[in-house]
Amino acid sequence: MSELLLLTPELLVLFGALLALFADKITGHPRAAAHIAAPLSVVAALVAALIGTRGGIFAGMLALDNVSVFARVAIALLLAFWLHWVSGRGTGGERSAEAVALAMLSAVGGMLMASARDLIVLFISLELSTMPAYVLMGYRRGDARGLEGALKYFLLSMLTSLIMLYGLSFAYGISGSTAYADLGAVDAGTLGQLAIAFVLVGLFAKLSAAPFHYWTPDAYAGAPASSVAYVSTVPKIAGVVALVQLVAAFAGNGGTITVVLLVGSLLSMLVGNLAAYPQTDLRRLMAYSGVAHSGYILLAAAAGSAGGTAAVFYAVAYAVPSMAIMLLGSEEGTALDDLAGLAARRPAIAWASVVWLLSLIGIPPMVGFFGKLTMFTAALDHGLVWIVAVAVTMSVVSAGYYFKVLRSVFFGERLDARRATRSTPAVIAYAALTVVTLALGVLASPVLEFFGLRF
Amino acid sequence: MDWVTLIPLLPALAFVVLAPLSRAARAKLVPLAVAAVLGSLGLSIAAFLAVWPGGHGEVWQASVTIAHIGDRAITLGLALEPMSAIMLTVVTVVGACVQVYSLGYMHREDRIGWYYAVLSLFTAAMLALVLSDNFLGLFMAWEVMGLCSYLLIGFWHEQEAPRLASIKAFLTTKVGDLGFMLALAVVYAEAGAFDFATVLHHDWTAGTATLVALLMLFAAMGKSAQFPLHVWLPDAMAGPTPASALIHAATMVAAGVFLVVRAFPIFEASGIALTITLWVGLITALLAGLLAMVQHDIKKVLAYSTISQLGFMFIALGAGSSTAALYHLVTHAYFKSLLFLGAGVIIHAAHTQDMRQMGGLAKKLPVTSLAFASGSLALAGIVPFSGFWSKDEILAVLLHEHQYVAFAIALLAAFVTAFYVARLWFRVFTAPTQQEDLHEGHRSMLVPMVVLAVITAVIGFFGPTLGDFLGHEIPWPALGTAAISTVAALGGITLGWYVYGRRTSVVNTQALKQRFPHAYGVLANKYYFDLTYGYFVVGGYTTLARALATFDARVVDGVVNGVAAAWRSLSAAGWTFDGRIVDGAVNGAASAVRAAGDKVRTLQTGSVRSYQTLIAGAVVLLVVWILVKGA
Amino acid sequence: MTVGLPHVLTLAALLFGIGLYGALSRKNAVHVMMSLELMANAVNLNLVGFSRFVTPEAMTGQFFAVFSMVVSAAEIGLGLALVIAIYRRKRSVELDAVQELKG
Amino acid sequence: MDFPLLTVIVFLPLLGAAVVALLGNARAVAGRVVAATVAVVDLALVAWLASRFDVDGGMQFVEKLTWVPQVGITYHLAIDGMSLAMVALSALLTVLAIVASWKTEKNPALWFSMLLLLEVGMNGVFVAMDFVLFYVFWELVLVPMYFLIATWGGPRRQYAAVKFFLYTLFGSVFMLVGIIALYLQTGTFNILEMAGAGLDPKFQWWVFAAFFLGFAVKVPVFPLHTWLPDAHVEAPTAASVLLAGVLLKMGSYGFLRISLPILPDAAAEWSTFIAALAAISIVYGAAVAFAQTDMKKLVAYSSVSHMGFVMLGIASMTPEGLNGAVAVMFSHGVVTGMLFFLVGMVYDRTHTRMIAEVSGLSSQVPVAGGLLAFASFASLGLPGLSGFVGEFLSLVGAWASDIPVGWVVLSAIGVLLAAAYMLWLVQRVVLGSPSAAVSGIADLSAREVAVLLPLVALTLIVGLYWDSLLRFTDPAVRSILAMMGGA
Repeated sequence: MSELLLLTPELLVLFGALLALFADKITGHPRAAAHIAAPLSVVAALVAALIGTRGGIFAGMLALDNVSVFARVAIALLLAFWLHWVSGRGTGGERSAEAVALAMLSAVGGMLMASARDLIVLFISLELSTMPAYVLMGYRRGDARGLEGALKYFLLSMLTSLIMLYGLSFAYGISGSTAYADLGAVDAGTLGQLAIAFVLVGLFAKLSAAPFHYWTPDAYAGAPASSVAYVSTVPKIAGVVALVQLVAAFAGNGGTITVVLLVGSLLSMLVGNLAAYPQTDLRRLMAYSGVAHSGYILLAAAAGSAGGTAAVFYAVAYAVPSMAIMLLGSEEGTALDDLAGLAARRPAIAWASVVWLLSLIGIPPMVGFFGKLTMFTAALDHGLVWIVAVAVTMSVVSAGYYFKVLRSVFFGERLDARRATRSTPAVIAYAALTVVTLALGVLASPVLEFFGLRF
Repeated sequence: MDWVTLIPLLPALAFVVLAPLSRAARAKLVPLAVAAVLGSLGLSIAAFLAVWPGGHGEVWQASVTIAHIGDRAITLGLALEPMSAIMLTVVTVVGACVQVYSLGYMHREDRIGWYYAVLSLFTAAMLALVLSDNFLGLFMAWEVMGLCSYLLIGFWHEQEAPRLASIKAFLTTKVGDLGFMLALAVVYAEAGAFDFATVLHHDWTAGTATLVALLMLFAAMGKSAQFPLHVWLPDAMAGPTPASALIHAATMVAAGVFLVVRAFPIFEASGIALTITLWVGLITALLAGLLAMVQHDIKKVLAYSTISQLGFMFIALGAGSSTAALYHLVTHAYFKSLLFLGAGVIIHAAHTQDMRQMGGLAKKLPVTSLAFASGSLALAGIVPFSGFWSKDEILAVLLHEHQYVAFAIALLAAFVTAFYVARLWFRVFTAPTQQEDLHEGHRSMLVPMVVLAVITAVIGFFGPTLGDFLGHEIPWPALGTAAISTVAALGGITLGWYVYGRRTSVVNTQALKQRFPHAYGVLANKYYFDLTYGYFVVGGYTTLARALATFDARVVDGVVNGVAAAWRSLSAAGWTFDGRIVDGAVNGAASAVRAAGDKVRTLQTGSVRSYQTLIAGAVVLLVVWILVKGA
Repeated sequence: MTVGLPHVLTLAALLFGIGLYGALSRKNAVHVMMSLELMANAVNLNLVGFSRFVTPEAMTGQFFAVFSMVVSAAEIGLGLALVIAIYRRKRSVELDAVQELKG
Repeated sequence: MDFPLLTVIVFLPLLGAAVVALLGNARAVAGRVVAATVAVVDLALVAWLASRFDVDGGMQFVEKLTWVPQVGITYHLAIDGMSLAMVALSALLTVLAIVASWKTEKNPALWFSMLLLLEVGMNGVFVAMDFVLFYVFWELVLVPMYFLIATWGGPRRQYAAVKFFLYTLFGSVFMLVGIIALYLQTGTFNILEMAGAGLDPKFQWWVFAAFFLGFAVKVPVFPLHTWLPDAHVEAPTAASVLLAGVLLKMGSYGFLRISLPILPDAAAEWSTFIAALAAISIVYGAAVAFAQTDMKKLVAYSSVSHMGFVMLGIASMTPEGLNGAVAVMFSHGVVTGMLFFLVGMVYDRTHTRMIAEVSGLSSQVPVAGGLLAFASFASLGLPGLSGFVGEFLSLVGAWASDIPVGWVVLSAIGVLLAAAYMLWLVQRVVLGSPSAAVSGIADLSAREVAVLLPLVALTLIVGLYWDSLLRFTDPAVRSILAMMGGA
């Protein structure tokens, strides 16, 4: 029983998810689910942060080390922000309770995945965090495009997760056990390298890194922006942690892994930044931006343990502003013209969007810059000079399309300047996201100290 | 003795007071400027007397450190010693005369206040230059004078001609100033400081000495309008005549000669620089003299005459005697400014600058004629007048240095000088009158002229005393050279009388033109200098600038924008690694056409099956790569 | 000859290949899901094979296979729900009908 | 240092910007006053600091705290003579910019808060002694300048603003790579500790290349200069003044503070190349300026030419050269600031910047005409005015150094070409008879003259008594050269 207590954050979120399903019926208030779930997940995050114990639980199936705890707290917090926003704005359909429940279930999957140290637990938590996402994409009644997106997402990620499972089975076969600790030998033979390659395919698809990113643009374009806000950020953090843990586990001579990671990184950066330019819809733009950022993350992951920690930190640095932008998109409409003239109508949010976009470009003092700084330091330490040069150029290129958003927000003209309805929980969510984007950049050291992260 | 700093300070203060005021207020405060220059005159005479009795060196020196750089300090300072004492008197006397004269000449001008303000600034700068005890201070005063000459030439800036003349003057002298700036850099690199004491006592190797000397010579040629940098002085006549009298006759143009005199030890150390200076002087003296012969504008004649006389000073320097040059500088300052002031009265009376319309002014303007006569005779080099003594001294130095060829050319130049002086005199004063209402200048204009006339007549006798005052002996002219130069002068005058002065011949303006048509053409076009400069230097530079501007806007900017544009089209094209070879991986080169633009977008075909194939393709590639790697 | 690990692995690989081919070539969504299911079972076979020959005493492989079956059951249930929803909207299950989102 | 003076100087405007933004457009008048007081107080603090500044004391008012120990980043502020000159310039120009743009109607709250935010970045860059802190301020400056140009700019402001942002960002990201490479080599982000670290030349060469890209774009050096004319022409007057007055100097300051002391061998290797680029920038900038028809573009290209002298001074690596470089940086800020203010004031009255359409200012508006002539003469380097000091010392320094003579002579010709385009401007704009656009316009108001007077005074003081500036910069330059092992 005692070890189970260590999982209280996950249990809290799970309990919250089940409660949310029925809250509407019980209380009759349309957005009751979110109202209950939001504080719950904040408590979950606090508990996760406060649990001091580190080390393996459930006979090594799970482990709580600094990076995983950091990821679990981040996932819980981001979930809390999202729920706060949903409690303020709702998800546009009347089935927001289900959306809340699905998101929380996916979050539980993510939190487990972050601390998984066993292939079986990894596979199950991966599926647990992905499946609700399929439904989140297409749950809005009568929306053919949403369904289409969801189906594509389903088929493609099922295909890739099966390839990953195939790889996992070989990994188990060769090493004789499913625990990460024993996977060191897998890298030796060609069969082992094949296994690792297949596993990486699954993780690449999870992070929507090229060349396995094809589901992302279509899925995001079809789905409601609020779901995209969640799906494009929280599951990715868990994915990154799993990737980093596996890369460390498969250490071996690291030959294949590094090459695969770097090729994936290069492709993602190029495809992500190139395709984002012509986009006019925020969801597609952010989809490709996600691809580009997973390119940077793969680069960091290929740079040893320091790189891994930096990758996880950067995943959070990417997730926070992206979620904020997508939430704004769902409020104002995701075509760039819908955002036109926002600065005139809602100056506060407009200036907050400046903070988010600049953080994604990597401009100090926002968290994006700090993430990139630590990532590039680790990468350069591993001598990946040319890839860092490409990454650095790409982040300048990315400024190009992020400025397209900024330009329409500030300098676009909008005729029907309808005032959005005021909603305090939504404002709280935005404020929290902006504070994290700013604070985590400048005041990073207390956070790093608390979680004991070393670069 | 610290009151010596007041000498340049008084006119400077006048400028500081006058400049910021409104136009009307300035006009009222004009007497303040005149008072300032008279004050400086008084102090200069006192300073001169303080140094007068013996030729002993520095009487007073004060300097201030304006910068510490590394372990060296850069100082600016003033020093009173024989040479600067003499120059002080010359500048303040001529300056005072010009300022008094301008009261009358410019009184109808509503911007007279600004004229006096700039004149005061100029006088202050010239005095600072003369007193300066180091090359940097000299250079700074030198440039400020360039600014004043720009402002004065372009005084009537509403009209086109003065505007163009002023920018021409500034830029041509600026070309020379580049030489000075580089010379300063070399001096600093070599001697580590700018003040005369350290620089001149530094043991210069022949090479660096030549470099510095030539650079300084180049600067002097720019300022003293020697060939080929002389083009700006004739055009500078577009400015008010008294200003020309002060600047383009007596002081500023002499600054070039003064610089060479100051840096003479370096010139002597280099040797070659002296010969070059000599030949620059010879060429300029002769060619400018010839040009003066064919000018119809009275001020242009005087301008070319100034260039020619400065040529003589360069000859003296080239011949190795800086004292002779200084002596000629002093005498020339007086008689040339006198001639310019005279010309001012003549122009006022005849309402034109063209000599062909003048005539018979001797009777109508008695005082001016007398003063003008004194100046002309001095310029021509007729015996009692100052010009004769200093020019003779130069010829004597040439003989003493056995420069016979140079002596011959100088003599020819002297002959030509006498000729154009005579031409001017007969044309303006004795030719039949063509205008009726000629009236004498106002009293305030005549008094300074008379003063200058007297000085021109008298100063010649003080040659030797000037010599031992400066420490270099100026002997009384030997009978031989005196005779030869007088013969040359008288010859020039008789020829001038023969061509222009005889009562019988009607005033034949075309006299020279018929006799030497071709030569006249060359002279009329001023040896085509202006045309060549105008076409090649100015024209060439403007076309180059325009070409570079378009180059910058189109190519350099284009290249950069091009890269950005190419990137945008490339990015829309979506450089992709497309599994299906048939479809053809898009060529990643930056030249991807926008049609192939949104390849990535077309890649997202929307069909799940194509995505699955792409994924499967990627996995197959991965497997193949591992197997190959493994084998 | 007795059935050894290599035989099991080759069989599983063959099954996986067939499933993959099926997923790529079929037009109908349900057929694609059936081939995906085939691939899932190939993996299960693989797992059980390893469990039998590599770690006979510890049944980890078999646990893995059981969990994998549970997960793919859940996935197929969800997938079919999606396909039905699309069928209700578009009256067709062909994957080519589902091409609206692109670019 | 008990009282964190430098932190207050840097972050006071940030507080001011927040207050002004919160006051909003409704209470713009109050906002304006707050902005002005904050700027003036900041200037006063800088003046007070200058008064207590010990000239030969090297780095002073040091504030050092650990910021992110896990990665070795320290919050380290300090100031020496060179930084003090630049901070003073930035504080002064901000006050003048605020006073000059007192009457903006369009969104004044945002305008003044952007100006103050810009000042935070500018002040911060010159006092940050930790690479990451330096980089944070370096990038921070881009955001307000982007909005200043994009919101209040001319017709092509969007294009110019984005071009400005991307250009500088492109340079600065490579600088970031250089910073990280240095961190990996020396284990710290602190600039002062890195100075004289004796890194191996090959490595130094590459890091110098990365920094060169970042700084050269900002200076700007030919051929990376094409963003400047667009940015200047489209930027509103006050933004142009700060852009030309301070932002350009961050590039050259970077060379002096970072590239020279930390990478001495590479600096020696690159010096001839930089001198060549400098000479070309001088002549190229002057020639293109000569052919311009738009006053602002002419002044913009003149900046390219003047900054060429800065680079020449830096490339010489002699005491005279470096002092000359800092002198040009300071005097160019003052003089070009004056020029841009005047062009702006003329534009407010005649609504045209075309040289052909404006003439005869001196007769119609004598004060404006006179000041424009004064600024032009200072800009072309008339001795006695501050323009001459820096350019002369750079040339003297370049001559004494081992830069090939050809480039030094070419740069000297630049002085003549500067006289050419400046006089040509004065000729057509100030002199002559008043053109249609000019006749009937009113002369400068008291406020406008008040903006220009301090700049005129500074030009004269520095021009006549060089040590008023060099007293501060010479010790700083000497310590940099010492750090370079007297290379």
